[in-house]
Amino acid sequence: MSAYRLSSGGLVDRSKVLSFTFDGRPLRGLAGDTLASALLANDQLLVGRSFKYHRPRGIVSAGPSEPNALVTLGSGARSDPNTKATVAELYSGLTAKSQNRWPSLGFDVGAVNGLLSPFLGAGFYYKTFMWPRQLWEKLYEPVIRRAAGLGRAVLERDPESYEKSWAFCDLLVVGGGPAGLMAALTAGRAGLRVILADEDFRLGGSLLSETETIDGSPASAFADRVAAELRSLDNVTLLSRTTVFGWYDDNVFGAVERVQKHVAEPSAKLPTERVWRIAAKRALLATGAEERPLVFGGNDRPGVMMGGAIGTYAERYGVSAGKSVAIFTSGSSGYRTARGLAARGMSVSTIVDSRPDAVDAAPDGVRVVRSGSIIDTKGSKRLSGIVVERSGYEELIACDALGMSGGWSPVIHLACQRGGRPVWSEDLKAFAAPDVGGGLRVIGAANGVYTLSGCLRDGAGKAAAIAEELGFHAAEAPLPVIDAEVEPSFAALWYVPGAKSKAFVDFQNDVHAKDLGLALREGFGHVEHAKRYTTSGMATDQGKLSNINAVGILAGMRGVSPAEVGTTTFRPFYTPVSFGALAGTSRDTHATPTRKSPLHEWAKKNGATFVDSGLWFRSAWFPRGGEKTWRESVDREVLNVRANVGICDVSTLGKIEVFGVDAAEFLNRLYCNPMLKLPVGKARYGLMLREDGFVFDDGTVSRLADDHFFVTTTTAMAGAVMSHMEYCAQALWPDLKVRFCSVSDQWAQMAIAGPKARDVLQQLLDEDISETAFPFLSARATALRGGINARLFRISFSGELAFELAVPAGYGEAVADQIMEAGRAHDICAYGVEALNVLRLEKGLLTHAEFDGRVTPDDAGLGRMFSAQKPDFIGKHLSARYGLTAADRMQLVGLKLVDKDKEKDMRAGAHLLKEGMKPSTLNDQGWVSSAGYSPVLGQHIALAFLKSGRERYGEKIVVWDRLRDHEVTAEVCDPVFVGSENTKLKA
Amino acid sequence: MASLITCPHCGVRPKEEFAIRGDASLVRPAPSASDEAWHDYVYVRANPRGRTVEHWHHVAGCRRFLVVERDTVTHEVYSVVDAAAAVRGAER
Amino acid sequence: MVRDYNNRHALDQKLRGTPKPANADHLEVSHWQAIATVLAHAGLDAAVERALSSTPDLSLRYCGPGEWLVVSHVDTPVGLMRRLDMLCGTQAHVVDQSDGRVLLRLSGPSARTILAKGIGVDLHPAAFAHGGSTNVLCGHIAVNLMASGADVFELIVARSFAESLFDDLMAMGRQFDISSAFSE
Amino acid sequence: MRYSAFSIVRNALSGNLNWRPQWRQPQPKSHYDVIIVGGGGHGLATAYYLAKEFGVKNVAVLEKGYLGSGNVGRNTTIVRSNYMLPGNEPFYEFSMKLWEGLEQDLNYNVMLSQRGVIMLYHSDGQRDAYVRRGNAMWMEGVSAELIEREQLKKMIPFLNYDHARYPILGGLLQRRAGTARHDAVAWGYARGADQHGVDIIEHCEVTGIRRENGVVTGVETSRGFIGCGKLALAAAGNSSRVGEMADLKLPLESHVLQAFVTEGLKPCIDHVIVYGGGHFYISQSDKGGLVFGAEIDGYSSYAQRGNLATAEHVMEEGVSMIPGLSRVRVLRAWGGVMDMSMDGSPIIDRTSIDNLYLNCGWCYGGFKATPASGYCFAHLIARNDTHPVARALRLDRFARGYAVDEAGAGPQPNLH
Repeated sequence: MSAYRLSSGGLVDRSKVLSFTFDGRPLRGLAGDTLASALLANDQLLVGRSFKYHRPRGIVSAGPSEPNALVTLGSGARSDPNTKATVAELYSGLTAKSQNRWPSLGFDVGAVNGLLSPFLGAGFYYKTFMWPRQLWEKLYEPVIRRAAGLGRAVLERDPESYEKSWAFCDLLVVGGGPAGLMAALTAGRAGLRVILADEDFRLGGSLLSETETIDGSPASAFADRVAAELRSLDNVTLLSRTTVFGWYDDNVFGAVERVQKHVAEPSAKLPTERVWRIAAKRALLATGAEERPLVFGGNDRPGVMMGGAIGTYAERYGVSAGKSVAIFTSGSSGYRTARGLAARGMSVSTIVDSRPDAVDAAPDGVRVVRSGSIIDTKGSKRLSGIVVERSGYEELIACDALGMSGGWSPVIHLACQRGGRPVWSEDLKAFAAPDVGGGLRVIGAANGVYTLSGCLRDGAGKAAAIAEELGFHAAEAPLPVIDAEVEPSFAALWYVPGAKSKAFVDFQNDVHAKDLGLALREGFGHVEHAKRYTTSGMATDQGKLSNINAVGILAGMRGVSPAEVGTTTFRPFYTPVSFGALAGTSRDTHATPTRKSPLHEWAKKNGATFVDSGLWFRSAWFPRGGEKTWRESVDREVLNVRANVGICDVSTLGKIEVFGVDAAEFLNRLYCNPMLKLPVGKARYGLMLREDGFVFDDGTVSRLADDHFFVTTTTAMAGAVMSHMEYCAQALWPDLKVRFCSVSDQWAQMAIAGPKARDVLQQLLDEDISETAFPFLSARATALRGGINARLFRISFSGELAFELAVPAGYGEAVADQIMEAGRAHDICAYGVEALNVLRLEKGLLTHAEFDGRVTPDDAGLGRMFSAQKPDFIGKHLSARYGLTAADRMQLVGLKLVDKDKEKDMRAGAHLLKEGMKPSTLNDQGWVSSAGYSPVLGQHIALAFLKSGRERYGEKIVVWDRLRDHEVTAEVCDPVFVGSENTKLKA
Repeated sequence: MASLITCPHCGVRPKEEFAIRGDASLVRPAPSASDEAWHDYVYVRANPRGRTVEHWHHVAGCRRFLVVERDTVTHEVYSVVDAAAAVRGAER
Repeated sequence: MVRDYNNRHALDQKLRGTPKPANADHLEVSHWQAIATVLAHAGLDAAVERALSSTPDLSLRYCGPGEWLVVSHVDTPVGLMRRLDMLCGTQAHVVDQSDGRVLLRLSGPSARTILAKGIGVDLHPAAFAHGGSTNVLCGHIAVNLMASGADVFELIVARSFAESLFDDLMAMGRQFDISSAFSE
Repeated sequence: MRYSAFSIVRNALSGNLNWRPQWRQPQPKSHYDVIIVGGGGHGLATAYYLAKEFGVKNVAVLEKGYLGSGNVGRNTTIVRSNYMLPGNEPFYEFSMKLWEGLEQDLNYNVMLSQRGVIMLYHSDGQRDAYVRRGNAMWMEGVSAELIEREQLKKMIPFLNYDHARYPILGGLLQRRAGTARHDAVAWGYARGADQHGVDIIEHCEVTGIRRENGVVTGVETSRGFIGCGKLALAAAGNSSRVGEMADLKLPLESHVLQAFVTEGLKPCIDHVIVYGGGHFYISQSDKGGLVFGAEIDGYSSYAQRGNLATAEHVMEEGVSMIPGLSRVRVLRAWGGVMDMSMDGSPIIDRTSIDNLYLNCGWCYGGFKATPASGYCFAHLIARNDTHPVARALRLDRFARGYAVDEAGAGPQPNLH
């Protein structure tokens, strides 16, 4: 055993030795150690450097409030920077590295900042580095940035996995110390569904470092007994290694469970961390109390620790923090710590008590200095002595560890995360939890109850009351018997006067008492201003140790009570939570769900290249042998559709069945064009507006029966349109008898387009689909030969003779295969969305590239669809506003390149300028929405929005793409490039 | 609110099952109403600090629009009713 | 041309191949069943529900007011539509969803723990009773969930999401060595 | 007291005891020429420019809490002028230019860091939309670059190029854009305004607006009545409440937007990166924390706190864009209450009351707009005339049909 490991005691397993490294040095610890306790046992007290002055810093605490002992665990893609050694569970093979030092922890060049500290006071950077201006970016900021941060994030792909889970319970108990355990036991026995969450890897909280006995045996044995009983209850869930990090509306709590952070080789079956969202009918906060550090000269010297932490290291881990310990206290807790250490055989030399009239009993042989102050400390990388001042006399007392105890603050963070402000309690000399209603109650030390028996009673009592409220009955059970205990008391001591060196308030951010003075002098006396100006409380520990002292010091300087100063706001997260845990499984290709068309496999076997379209994959083009670029494939597909026939998967379009006696009336109010008199068996193109008059979506409406319509939407807007219809039907016109059902997934739908489309399709159907029997815009249910139910529509998005055929999704692939087979003699080809885009572009048909949410029907050249005759429809009234009808609005036009050189192109996103005009926002004439090469026309064409565009056909205009240094001249033309306007929607 | 909403049709549900549409106190004007009435309906919001009614769409549940009456400061929910029922109630 | 059309299941790619033994926690994908949406006419919710729930071989899944998914393991899709039309054709609109929905059955001692990783609804038997059903979000995907047995849950999902949901469920169950297969 | 390296050295040598308050704590006077309601970035900037540029020096800024306690103290500190619409771009570019001279102008280092803002695109359609935006920027003389995938890989190697749900194809970069230290902006303007004689009155809540014969005569406050010649509202987040005191009905909803910061890290992210596969933006502060945010929570709220579901969604997007963020720990989440307007753009205008002026509706854009908002508002107040770059941002644009809808989402505030 090492020099600092006590020869006996502690809840560590002395038979299980664990090897680990710190800064490359091989060390050994024991099962049950934290990294911090193992480091202390190995005489590795110095673990880090502070943020600003790079001062050597040692372990201060034994828990999550640790400001100093931050290390990087692991390496490469498994690095965890800024890990608190005080909560990191030791495992065999752990590697830890110190941070924020160069070249080494022992010798850190950055420590020179300490010498410059008079110039680096709070907020100094706001006052300088302004001249010359150029130097900020080039010199000052890079230097400041290099000094930033503590640990290093490698930003490599994390090989581990994460997950989330929901949990519901009657009672959530946060914290597994005496109060929490007793509460969980009481509620568990009464039959409540209980969840007990505790951040430690061993249940028991303060019981694990308690020197008192319960029912005659060690407190830790009591904890083990309760934990065992809780484990045996089906209605109780124990979540250890689980930190409740946030309290949200409706009594929902966020918690993170470190499932595998304590193993060297994580199992692939388990997540590394799991985030729990716990919906609790009631919750009890049993998070204990935090001992306060004292603010005195040299209080950051390694070896100066929280008194309770020294006790915990001795009692729980069997580690001695020093060979000769001194205590600096403002209350009885320091004496208690001293008694515990002495009982463990450690040498306690002196108790310095700030109070003049304390009556607490010191262990035998320990000197007590009453009315004493520590004004400085000695030593370099470890404490060697303290300078004690009493009645004007100074004395140097040798010691290598100092425990400080400035009283206690209840840990009430969670209770204050939903807007409740902490309440100053003169009794507790601390901020206590506000009354936040019945959902969350505070018990034990978090409630200001500082005796063990009091904590047990508080936990049992409040849990029993909750059981009654929820209709359960908690049987009276005798409370465990504790040996005689004293109610702790202390005097508030925010700042120890007479400091001969820096007296730190916030250790990690290097904020010392004088910084707060400076802040106050400069007008930053409000607690929020002081925090922001000095950065006190903004470090990774969020001021768990420092905030209360900062408040006290500000109060003292301002001559008011801490109540008047108040606190800064408590916000999630109680302790930092990894991105990975909060993201869970949603990452990489699983970031969102993926939707696949029923024709996905069909497209795949036909060689499709896929492209994302929202959640969907859509086939983009179908390359064939010898085609080197996507353009070659797309050109071929387009020409083949125009000359022969093609088949395209359009299953991703939204498909909605609309039923009801008022269905026609409903759709008539929904679309801007008339729908009331659409005949059964007919389809119509429809345009839907938002209430502000701009185009919302377009699609087709087919009437299958008097009271039954079939509506299609664009792929992108399918969900939004369905929601919009539901809104209109439920919230606007609930008296209309209309119902909807999305059948987007039920039907595989394919477009068969091209002059030979009918010849191909007729082979699959007995029904006559000739021009007379099934003219343009016909729509009806039919059946394929072989008996498959189908729906057939004579609609076109390509300007060619075209049908859309829908069959039940499972049959999609087989039917598409048959169409390909039937079409072979007609040179059928599969075409994708790229060819579809060119085909529609040649016809001046629009998509979301045009309908960008700022376009009116008239802008898009569809003004004739706007039915002024209809009494009312969504978007009608506000369409009449001046701005939507002004003559200088941008209108859809076509653009043809003046220079028909095949190599020259236009690109979407370019803007338009009059020839000879200088580019400026004022001179901006419009923009190109879609562009492509038309293999039919043998040139590049584009759709654009141009100011008063329809009056400007024939005008030459500059297509200006400064972003890509590309500029060509085009002629403004009708947007229908192939065929004429009146054939736009016809076959 | 913001964590759980009790849907009158589906029971207690997490926030992510819902899409929020906005102020539920507005009444769509008659077609013949004034420009100002239409402007106010589409563009003006009372935006109260305190009690408010808002349309929440239970997208991943029953797909009903709900009127959620709640407090914009405390986030306390006072009631959740079906939107159609709320309209009919208001008409009566 | 004589047609013989194969119906391809949405999870064909995932599940085709040699069968593997079913573990304690098992995800079974139903290969054949008929599913329809039933939308009651205004005011007839109760009548429709009565008509449907009293019919043998039909399993009713609640979606929302006056809306159910009806599952039949004995009817063909066309047969189910015919039956429903007879049962409630004058009281409700009926829509075939047999090809548009995929039914997955999760069973085993850890079924609740697995589902809790994606579903924000209390699945404790006291809160979500045997026979209960509802639309719910599982991860990012909307599904209809039914407690169809003591430790058995059925999920009905839109076909296009089926692969994603399947992958999610398998990931959620990996801790318990979940297995998967088409039902016989 | 002028700030400089020299002043720091001189003060250090005298124990840093001679620094003076950066702004006074005056008692309110009975009357001011102009009262500005709201001691956030915009209100303070307005006061500063009123006094400095427009010679209106008898000005008070009334703040109900502590100075800078609103959104200037809780945002993701991004400064940029990469807008698309002609109603927005000139305004935000005017702001960008003011930012570039702000530190010298204020004699206060607000740590403007022009590290570049890059917005990623993941599809051809998104690229086209960014090209349209980039060209709109160039029309206004603002440089923008289209960075394609291979170049982007060299520039920002740690993005999710190989496993992303939506492939990262490239980005639109504005090099002049970046970040600024948010609190310092409020303090710098406060100090500047104070030096020009403006009274900044903290902890003074406006409880009513007194009107006589159709004009405002002053405000009732928690510290008594204060008279004024002109009243200017700059209380974004609470604009509706303040407006209500003057019977103004506004096209606004208040929404909560969460932002987050991680533990301090050594420099690893050099740009402001905006994800296009969702809505997520991240940068690293000079202190080392990664500062990031995403979309609003979606419901109207005056509570400065968000919900967990949104926070989780934000993390999903972050890890999707930068897989290596997975093990970085998030330190703190906070919520700002914003005015979401009906078209996603702000409002700077007169009102139906002659001497009442309105500045609101900043949506996601408030911080970056601070200098231009202050300047244009001061221009409007002092001259009763809209500044040229703010002409599209008038209140009557909705009634007239000239919404400035950058997102194309229509009149539903939570979609902007």
